[in-house]
Amino acid sequence: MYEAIAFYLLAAVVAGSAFGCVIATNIVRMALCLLGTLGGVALLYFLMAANFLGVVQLIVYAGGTLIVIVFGVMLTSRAAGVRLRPKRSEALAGTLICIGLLAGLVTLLVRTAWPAAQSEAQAYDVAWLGNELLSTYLVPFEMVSVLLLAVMIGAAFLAQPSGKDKEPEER
Amino acid sequence: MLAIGLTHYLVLAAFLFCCGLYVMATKRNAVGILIGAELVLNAAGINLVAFSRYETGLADGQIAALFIIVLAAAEAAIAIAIFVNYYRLLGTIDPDAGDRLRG
Amino acid sequence: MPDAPLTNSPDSLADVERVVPGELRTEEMLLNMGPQHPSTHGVLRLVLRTDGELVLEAVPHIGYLHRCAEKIGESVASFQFIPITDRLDYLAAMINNQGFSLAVEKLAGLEVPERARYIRVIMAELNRIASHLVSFGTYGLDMGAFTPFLYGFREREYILDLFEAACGARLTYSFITPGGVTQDLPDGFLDNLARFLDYFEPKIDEYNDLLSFNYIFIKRTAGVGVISPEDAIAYGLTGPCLRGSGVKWDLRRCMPYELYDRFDFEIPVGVAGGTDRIPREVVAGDSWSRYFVRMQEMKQSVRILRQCVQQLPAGEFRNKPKGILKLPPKEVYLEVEGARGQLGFLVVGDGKAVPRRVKIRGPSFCNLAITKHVCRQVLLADIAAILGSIDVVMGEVDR
Amino acid sequence: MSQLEVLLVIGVLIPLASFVLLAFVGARLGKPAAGWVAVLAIAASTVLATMALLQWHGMTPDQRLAAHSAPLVWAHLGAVPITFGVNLDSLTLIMFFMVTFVSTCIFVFSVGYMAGHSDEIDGVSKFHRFFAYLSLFCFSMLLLVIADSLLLLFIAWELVGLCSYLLIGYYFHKKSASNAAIKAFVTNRVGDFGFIIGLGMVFAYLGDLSLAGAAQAFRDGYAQQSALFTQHLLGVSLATWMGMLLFCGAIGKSAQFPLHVWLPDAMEGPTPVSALIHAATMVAAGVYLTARIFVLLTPEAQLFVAVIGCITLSIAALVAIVQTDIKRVLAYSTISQLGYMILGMGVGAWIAALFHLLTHAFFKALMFLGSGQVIEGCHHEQDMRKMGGLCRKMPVTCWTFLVGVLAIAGAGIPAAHFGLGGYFSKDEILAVAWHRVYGAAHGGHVGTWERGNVGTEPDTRVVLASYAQHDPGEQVVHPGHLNPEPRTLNPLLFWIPVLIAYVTPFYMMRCWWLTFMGRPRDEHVYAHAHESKLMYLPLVVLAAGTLFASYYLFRPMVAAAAPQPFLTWAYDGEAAEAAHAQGALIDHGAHRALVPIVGFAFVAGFLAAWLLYRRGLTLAERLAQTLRPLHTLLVHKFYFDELYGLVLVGGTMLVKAICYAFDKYVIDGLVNLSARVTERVSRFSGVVLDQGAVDGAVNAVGRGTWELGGLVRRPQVGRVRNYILFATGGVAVLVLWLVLA
Amino acid sequence: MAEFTTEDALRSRWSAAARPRAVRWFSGLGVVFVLGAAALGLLATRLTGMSYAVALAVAVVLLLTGGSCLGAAVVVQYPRAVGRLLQRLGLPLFLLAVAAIIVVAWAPVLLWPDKPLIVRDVLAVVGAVGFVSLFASFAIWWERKVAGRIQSRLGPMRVGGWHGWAQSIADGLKLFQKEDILPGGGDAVLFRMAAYVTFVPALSLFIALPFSAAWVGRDLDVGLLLIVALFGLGVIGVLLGGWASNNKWSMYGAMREACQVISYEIPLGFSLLIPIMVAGTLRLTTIGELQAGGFWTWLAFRNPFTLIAALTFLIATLASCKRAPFDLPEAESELVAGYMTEYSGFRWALFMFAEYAEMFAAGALTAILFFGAWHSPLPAAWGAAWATGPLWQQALHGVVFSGPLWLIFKGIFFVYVQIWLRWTLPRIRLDQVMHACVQFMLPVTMVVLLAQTFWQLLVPAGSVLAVALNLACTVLGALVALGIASIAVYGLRYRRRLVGTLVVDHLPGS
Repeated sequence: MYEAIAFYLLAAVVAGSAFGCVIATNIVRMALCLLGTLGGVALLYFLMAANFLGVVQLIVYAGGTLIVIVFGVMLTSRAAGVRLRPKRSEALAGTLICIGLLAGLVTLLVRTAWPAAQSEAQAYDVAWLGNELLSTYLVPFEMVSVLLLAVMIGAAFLAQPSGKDKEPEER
Repeated sequence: MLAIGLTHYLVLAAFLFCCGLYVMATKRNAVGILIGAELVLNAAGINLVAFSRYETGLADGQIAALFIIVLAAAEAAIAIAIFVNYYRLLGTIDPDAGDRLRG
Repeated sequence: MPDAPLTNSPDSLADVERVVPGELRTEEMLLNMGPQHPSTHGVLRLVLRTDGELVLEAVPHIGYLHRCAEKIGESVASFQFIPITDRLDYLAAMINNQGFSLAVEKLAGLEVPERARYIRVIMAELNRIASHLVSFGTYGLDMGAFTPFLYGFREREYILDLFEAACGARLTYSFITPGGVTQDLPDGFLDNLARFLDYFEPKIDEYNDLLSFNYIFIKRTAGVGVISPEDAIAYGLTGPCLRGSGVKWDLRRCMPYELYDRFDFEIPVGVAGGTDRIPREVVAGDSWSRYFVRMQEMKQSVRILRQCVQQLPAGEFRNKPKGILKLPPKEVYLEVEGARGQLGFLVVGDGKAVPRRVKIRGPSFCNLAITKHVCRQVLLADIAAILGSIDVVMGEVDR
Repeated sequence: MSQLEVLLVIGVLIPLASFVLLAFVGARLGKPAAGWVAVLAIAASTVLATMALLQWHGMTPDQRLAAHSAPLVWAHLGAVPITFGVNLDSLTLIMFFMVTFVSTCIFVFSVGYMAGHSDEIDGVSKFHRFFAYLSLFCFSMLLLVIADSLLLLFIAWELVGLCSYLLIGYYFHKKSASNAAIKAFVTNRVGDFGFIIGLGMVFAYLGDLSLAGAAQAFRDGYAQQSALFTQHLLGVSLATWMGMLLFCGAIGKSAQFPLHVWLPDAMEGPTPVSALIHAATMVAAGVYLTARIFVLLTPEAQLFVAVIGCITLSIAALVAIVQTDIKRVLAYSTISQLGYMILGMGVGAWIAALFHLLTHAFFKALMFLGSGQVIEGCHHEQDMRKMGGLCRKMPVTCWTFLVGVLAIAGAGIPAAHFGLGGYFSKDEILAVAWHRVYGAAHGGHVGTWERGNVGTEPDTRVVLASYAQHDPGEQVVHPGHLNPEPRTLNPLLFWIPVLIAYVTPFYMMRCWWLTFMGRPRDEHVYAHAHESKLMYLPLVVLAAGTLFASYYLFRPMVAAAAPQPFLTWAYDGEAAEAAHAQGALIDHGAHRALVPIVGFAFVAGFLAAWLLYRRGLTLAERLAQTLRPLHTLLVHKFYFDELYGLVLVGGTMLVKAICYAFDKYVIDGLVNLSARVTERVSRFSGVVLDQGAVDGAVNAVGRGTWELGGLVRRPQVGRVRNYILFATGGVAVLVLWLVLA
Repeated sequence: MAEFTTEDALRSRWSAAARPRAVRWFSGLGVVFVLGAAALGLLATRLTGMSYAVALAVAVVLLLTGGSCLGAAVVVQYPRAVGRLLQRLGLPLFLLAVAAIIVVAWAPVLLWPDKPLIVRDVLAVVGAVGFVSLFASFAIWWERKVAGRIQSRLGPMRVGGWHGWAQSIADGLKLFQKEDILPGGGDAVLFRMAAYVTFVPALSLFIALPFSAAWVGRDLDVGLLLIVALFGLGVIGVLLGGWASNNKWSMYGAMREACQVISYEIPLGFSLLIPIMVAGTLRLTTIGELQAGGFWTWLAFRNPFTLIAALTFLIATLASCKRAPFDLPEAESELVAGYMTEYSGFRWALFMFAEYAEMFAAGALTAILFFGAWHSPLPAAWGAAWATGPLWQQALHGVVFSGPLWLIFKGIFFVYVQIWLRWTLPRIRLDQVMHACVQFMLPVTMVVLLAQTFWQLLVPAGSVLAVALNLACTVLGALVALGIASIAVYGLRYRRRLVGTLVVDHLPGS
């Protein structure tokens, strides 16, 4: 029962924040709502006994990615002041389509007979996960690291000021 | 309803997914679209972990979700860098304004 | 947000908003620093054009503390103007009193007894120390070190106690007056003064260890806000700001007034780092040099004071003019070396007790002028460092 | 991997290496050097391809079989392995050779062509970028050719699409070029959407994405009457749907009927790009795909293919008649020829279609390069009405171009079995079509042979599939020929192509004549026309290729690779040849019947064009005046662009309009209604009522027209978010259909 | 000068109109909560079948909330009476409250360890709230005292009697009563939310922070990472708050905070990896128990690299907690008050609470990872007999050998170090902060990480080299500790001489 309570609570938080993202017109508020979603999803991971994943979600997603996003919002904040509302037609079409999609998906999901839940969750130990990561999934792991390197270089390259701009003097 | 199963998570993820899609499709701020993408990725993450928890019992779901998180971070970094440049060039971050294909 | 008032201000920064095509117009921002801001030391207002943390330009706006001191000087008798001078550089009121008194004396041809001259020097140098202590303390505060501030104020408290003993006031003394000083020194003053000097002199070294040679402090101030000697002279800088740039110019030595030619003291100037105890990072004319000149000047003041204590003669403390002091129709301009630079008084008499014209050259006002020149392409935190090292008192800037 | 495979894989990777090199250090290499790097790379690939081809040629069937090796397993999707391997058969090799050879010619041409262009954007030359893109394109195309699984094929497919986008939009500072690039990309996405759904069906129902495995599973599924064949959607079996959806990819890429609109616009790209991508190779990818999925087609799906091809070839040929832009004429002729190929696939002329593909690649590349030469020589004048008489200024171009014209027109000596490539390929397609329409009635010989004598080459796909499941030595037992009764086709499928076979020589001759013959119509253009050596060398090589790449060189190679179809037959396969030899299948009756029907079509076409255009344009213009409605229709390309503007973009806007109308007329209307009722009661006046009603109607009509005009006017470019919305909408529809089905 | 009393501190800041409304709201809410708690306690288990433990937990939370609301109502209504009461009965009441909160929070956790985790969680949250509020009050008071002493002042002396102990309580009450000011043109919702977004993570990390092997809300296998993650989350609140304030200074503060915290998370993470590598786990209790064998087994003294890692960790936590010399986000001489410029009253207090909670968490984490966790310098094995003896022996064991008191002591010690640094050092400039991170911290931590890796690969545990370096580090650490202690003793002994006060005689008033 605790699991149920916790799930519904968290689901409310996650869904509520996601919906907040949908209805928010202010981009910073959207970021705040995203924080709610990310945090809620992290706790859902905890609920699914995926502790490590929950923590990584908090560190990387909420603590890193989100801050990068908020940073981006603020760097472009003068434009953010101008409310860019979607056209009514777009909003309406989007609503209809998304509701349709959701209805379809939910119907499908509910209709499908999933296997009964495993009675006892396997202990997703961090050590076990680490071993898997460095044995079975070593290649993707390494590829991701290479990708991150590329991203680091790429982001630095993209974000560097063009040659014309003056750099602050080195002290 | 009290026994939480796979369906619950999947439905939640579906909702999240649709919200993300809506955000991506309607927000006229590039960062907003990025936020929508994050929602969609989170939905995928929930699905992966839920399947790994309730169906396979293997690490694959979690590992995939882990990679999603990491890749989302990379994606956001690059995207924000692009947006900042975009903003510098065009003075707006309305993605619709970027249909000229030239700097 | 500062954008709105800017357009109305007399020296509008309208051109600041100018956009250079192709440049990043998006990240520049106008920032209003003051008139209420912790590190502007009063009601100075700086308008900063910033690009992120980088300050591209800083324009000082003044006038928030204007009290018509000069106009008052033309409507009251010269004696009555002394309390007004207290309120110019309120951290070194004695020197203000002294400057105005000297000008009036020169105009009226008033003789001053020798004891009074010694007392004047004692008060001026004590007040110089007090003022530099405040400067030292607040500079630490500007750099984020709170503790030196309280140390400085603790020491200043002793000086204020001495002033209180001498004249009954702790800030606005009106002690020095044309013809001498208002009262003779109380009993035991010299003993207390000597004890204070004994106590205080080693403290200066302690403060140097605490703040001046602190690695972070050096990093924050050395090489920041460098003013070349040429610029310093061109902008009319005086006092520690001028000497910090390495120009050996001190009125007490170069154009001695009162009894300063009798004392043995040195004029500290800013030098490039690497020699003696001066840190490597220091450049002559940077914030650290200006700050450190003050620290050294306190030592020299102690030296002068010790000589005063030894030499103080007995005698009259005041040559009181008989009746009302009439100012002859002449014009006198006289400068003294204040705590912040050369404090000048122009007094024009027309045969009455009330001067026809009083004009004051406030050193802070002239020193502040260089802000716009120095605060260019510096970081936001450097603004505090530069402003603190220039050490303005707004009472003197606006008068 | 076997030696052959290694050769091919290296041949694929060299352009990739060239791309990487150019992408990173291309800017430093500078203007001609970067181009020569790319040329070297592709030339190396050509050498490898030639070596491979020769080696393959010298191999016995057993050796050929032994040259296959097991594919690499890339990942497991569930229990299904995703494999990457080389699909080794004659078709692969000949395609590989064709792509590399034609590319080499075009690359060389490009060096000359692009060197003369000022292409600096913001002070940086894009020269190296062009060759980087070209190299990437070659890599993608070659990967596509050797792919042995649908997934790998799809990856290469998308890469090709990307390159096409990049190259069409090469002059992206030109609004029209960037629009064209986006148009091409988006249009292709529409097709690819179907393709990927088809892929999903393959995965879901056949459980194997490798070509061989899928084919095998398809056979097994039919034998066991699996869901694919028993379930129907809209009265059509899932198997047919699957084939049609897969074919959607080909529709997009090969510019077939509903999605052909992008190809003429794609002429905004540099001319070598048009030659390489939009004539010789990329558009051929669609036909190649159809050939590869041929074994997965049901008769119904095949009919669908045939109909699409038939519509395309006729529309394009008709439009080509009135085009004045030399490149557009070539573009429409390309579409038309592609239509022939697709029709060939549809009627079962597998070998003929591919044969036509190969010959077409040569002569179309030749003609595009020729047009590039003309355009370059005339200082970027593309309008044929301003040319004329250029033969004297650029003779090599003129005569090589004529070779291409002859080839496309199908010039040859009927009944003597002599002619250019186009003669044989087109003739054969038409022959099969004739046979499918009338042959059964005449002879009724269809499907009477044994499967034992099918093909000269062991069906490697089947063998490969057996690697996965059986011991290598074990022979797979085929279910046999299960659908021996092909239906008789509608005669239109024969007669329309025949008709168009007359139109083709007409417009090609018109093009050639207007450009090179007659009197110069624009002195300025004529005075400056010139020819450059670096550029006409490739022309000569290609012209030679066109002349020699004929029936006897290419067709056997293609024929050797003919699949063993199963629900459908390749009516011109080796089996057919064998049967033919016995007088069983396509008897000489078909060919004989064709001689009077189309044998002299090219003569007729040429003659008509000569008569019409020999005195310049005056006669043609008078004719156009006479047939004004028809002419207008053709000049506007049957109004396809406008229609799409209306339907696709307007579709979205329509939703908006509906909402707007609802808001405006229903909600507001209710409010207004009450007000108006009050008003009516108070005023009690019929005149006001009349005015209101009439004016309202007029305004409504006006507003409607205005809105509609607004919709049509809007270009279909640029809105990323709208694309997301479209995609989401598509998925939503799919999901809802799944739910409701 | 008139005595400044608690009463003065509590003098109401509510406008005449707002005051009765506040009283009504507070008392109404309080009554509702208390009644709800009672109802739940009495009825819920019977009527709804809710389990006893859950009902208890919820009831406790409701009771505490209701109690605070009622208390607030009383304070607003009767500031004078409350002030007088505090003046007289303050200290005993305060201590009683401390004891009550600890008992309420921890007793169930310790008494029923087999209860469902969610009960433990709820109780741990209650305990964390209690502990954080207590600790923040204490630390603010203590900081002011320490600052005063460093600056040769006395610090707060009046409120509450003995050394102004109730100063921060009075301040808290004052802040609680202050009007909630929203900046014009700011985003009101975000402005309000930001304080919570900062406060909640700082609070919730106490769930995973072990005070001893048993005193821990949830002993997670990823506890260390969770705490670090929650550490990083507060930044978002600061960013949002800075943005929502519609003040350029706030914005600067927020941007600085984000820059700094994100940058220093990297050296922080690298430093963390050292104890993780040594212990081979992320479970904090395991890491803690690894250091039970006397102070020479503390991780900081294992080898030179762990020692350096401990120092870099300390520096990185300074930056993460934005304490001097890294206090740029709120640098008062540059940015007025940085991101907190527009905040006042209760929300400002939340930011302060979060800051002090993070400070303690950082200190406690330093202690757990490097300095023996909840163990005294003596080997715990020596007191093994006490640990299982009767209750008084167990208590003695907790005081002498290992127990939560030791961790709190160490945490407070490291907080003290932070306070000490703050009142002695100037502030670094932003570019220097970044350079320090990239050019010093990052290389050092990376080298240390590599070195530690090779150390663990190459140097066996019992080898001569390992033992010798362990010994050397231990001696070094002990010397430093002794040095600090002796300086403290010396300073205490000769404080008058050191300060060198000068009493000027014969002056009016002296």
